[in-house]
Amino acid sequence: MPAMNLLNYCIIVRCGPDQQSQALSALEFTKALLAQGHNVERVFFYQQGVLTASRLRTPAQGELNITKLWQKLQVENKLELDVCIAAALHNGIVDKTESERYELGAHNLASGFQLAGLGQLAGATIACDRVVTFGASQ
Amino acid sequence: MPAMNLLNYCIIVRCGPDQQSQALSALEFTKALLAQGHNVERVFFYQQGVLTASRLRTPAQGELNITKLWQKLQVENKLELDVCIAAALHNGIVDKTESERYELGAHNLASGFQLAGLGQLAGATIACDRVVTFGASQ
Amino acid sequence: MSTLIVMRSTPYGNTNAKDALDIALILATFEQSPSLLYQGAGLQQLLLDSQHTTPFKHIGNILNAFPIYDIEQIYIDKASINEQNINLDRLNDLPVEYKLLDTNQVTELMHNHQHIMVF
Amino acid sequence: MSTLIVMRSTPYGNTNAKDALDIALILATFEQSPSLLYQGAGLQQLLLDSQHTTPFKHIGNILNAFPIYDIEQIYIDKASINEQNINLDRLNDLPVEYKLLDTNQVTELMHNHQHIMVF
Amino acid sequence: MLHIIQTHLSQADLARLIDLAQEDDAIVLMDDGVYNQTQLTKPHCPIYVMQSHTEMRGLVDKQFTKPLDMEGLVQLTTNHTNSVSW
Amino acid sequence: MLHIIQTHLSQADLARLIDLAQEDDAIVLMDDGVYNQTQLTKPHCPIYVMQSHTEMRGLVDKQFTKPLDMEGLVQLTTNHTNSVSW
Repeated sequence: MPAMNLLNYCIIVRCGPDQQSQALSALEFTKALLAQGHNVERVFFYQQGVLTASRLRTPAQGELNITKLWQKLQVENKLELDVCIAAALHNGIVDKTESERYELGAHNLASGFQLAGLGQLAGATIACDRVVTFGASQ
Repeated sequence: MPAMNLLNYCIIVRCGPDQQSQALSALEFTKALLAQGHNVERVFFYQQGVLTASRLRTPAQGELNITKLWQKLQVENKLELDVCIAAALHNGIVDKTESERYELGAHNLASGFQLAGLGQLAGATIACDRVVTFGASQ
Repeated sequence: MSTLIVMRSTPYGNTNAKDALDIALILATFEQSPSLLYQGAGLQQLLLDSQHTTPFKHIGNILNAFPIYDIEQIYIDKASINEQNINLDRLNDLPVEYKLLDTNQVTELMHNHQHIMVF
Repeated sequence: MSTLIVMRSTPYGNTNAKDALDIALILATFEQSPSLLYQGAGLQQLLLDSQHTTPFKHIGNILNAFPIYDIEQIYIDKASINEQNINLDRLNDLPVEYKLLDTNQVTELMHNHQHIMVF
Repeated sequence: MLHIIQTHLSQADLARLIDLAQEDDAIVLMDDGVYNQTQLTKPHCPIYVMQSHTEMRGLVDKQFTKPLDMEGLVQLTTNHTNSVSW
Repeated sequence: MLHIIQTHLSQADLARLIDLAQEDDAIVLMDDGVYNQTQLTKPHCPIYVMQSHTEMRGLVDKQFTKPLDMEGLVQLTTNHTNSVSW
């Protein structure tokens, strides 16, 4: 690794698994960032991006499992994968706490992901040198 | 009700709750069909449309709950609300049976909806006078 | 008078191409012999190199299955070829037979089907 | 040097308008005073009659909250007014003050912000 | 044939769809599709616009369009033998 | 500034974005954004195209574009002080 300018990044993922190409690019870009030694402050899943974080997804055989790929990257790099709580509730992605709060009787947030407020995104715009968005339009 | 040509319809819903205007139009069109005495053979939820069928959705206050509106219409009219099983699995919508098959430990298909194969859609193209799609593009 | 499926999406941007093909195959299984019309960006589905691997479901390979399923009514919207800057030669290698339609013929095709689904 | 939010979506087609406003409000809460640029179809967000009810979250009413949150850097892309066939008079009644920017000024605005989010 | 447009199309896509409509067809603009009427001129077939959807968006319908509600849309789908949702 | 384009845009939208790019900016075409290069002529700033994304789509890059991989994209985001994803 040559001496270089190492920066602090926030990645915003706004596309769901259905936008397959864009969704995969977000993951691969994050991987490449880490490989080059940059810091990834957090990955923030917003809008349709929150659908990535469902542990009830079962992609067909031969299809990419983008949820599992993010989970693997999270474990290997202690990544913070934040799922916007407002978008998650709107789209039916809940953890144990929210499931109990709204008495839903089940929860489906995949391990490795955590629900977070938009404040985490606002914090990232202050803390990070770069904010790079994937899936801005569909 | 004037004497008129009563037809057999299939409605395809391909937009998710996020396409709020199109999603509501699908519901309102179905309501209007029933009010005019037409038969609705089935409503087939495909692609992002399957997200309508999550019982874990909690839209923010003041937001439309399209899932509840479909459930109400289903109860009142004994509608058949079919959710494409392949799209549902891909998007993390599962009933008890699929949850057990894939050992997911939770299920989230809202009551009133049922998982169905694409064969149900093929059957509808044979049985129905009209197939009307909502949410074809986004 | 069966179903016409209009293919208007690029192959990998979203799931439209695959989802439309799934419907075409199930209709064929029900002996409903669907017609397929490639239009606009949908023509890009026809330009994939079937040797080239992708991380996604390979649309190009699915095209090869058309004859097996007796899907034989394949149409290409002629106006879209220019619009998409496509070299006509590249459509010669297709594993399926197709007819080129001008605008009037596309309109006629649409009127001659009971159901139309656009993807 | 804070964040520029570019509004390019119609108000009710998807959740972009609302989701962008949510980010603008939270940034304001964090005293990051975001700038907002309305461009293309995003200008349609400014033409809503705040008296007219809708089944959806009313974007027009949220605009009224900008002064309360000290969101004061509001810009409109001048070229988009013609592109969207908008009568300039209709932008006079806005509950917020705004600046019209030509293309060079839009470019400058974008270069002057640390982060840019397009909705 | 009934052409249903629910989204704001590019000028090129809209022009192509209008080309495909015949004189005895009808076009329905609803949801974000109502924005397309600003780009429209002299239609060769009737163009219906979902009234509540234009009003909600602060738009005024072009004179050559016909106002529509959901009941009217049902009737259009009944009167036309098939429909296409673009 | 780095302009990232991940979707197939209409000619009008593409033209508008190109207008907004300055000479010291760079444009990245990736995912379905690689289709936009067929509509492009004489750029006034560098245009990078994600190589694997064009190949996967059976496209051939225009001569004036520069090939890119994910490592290269990381470096572009490092070298430019900000980025915009259209």
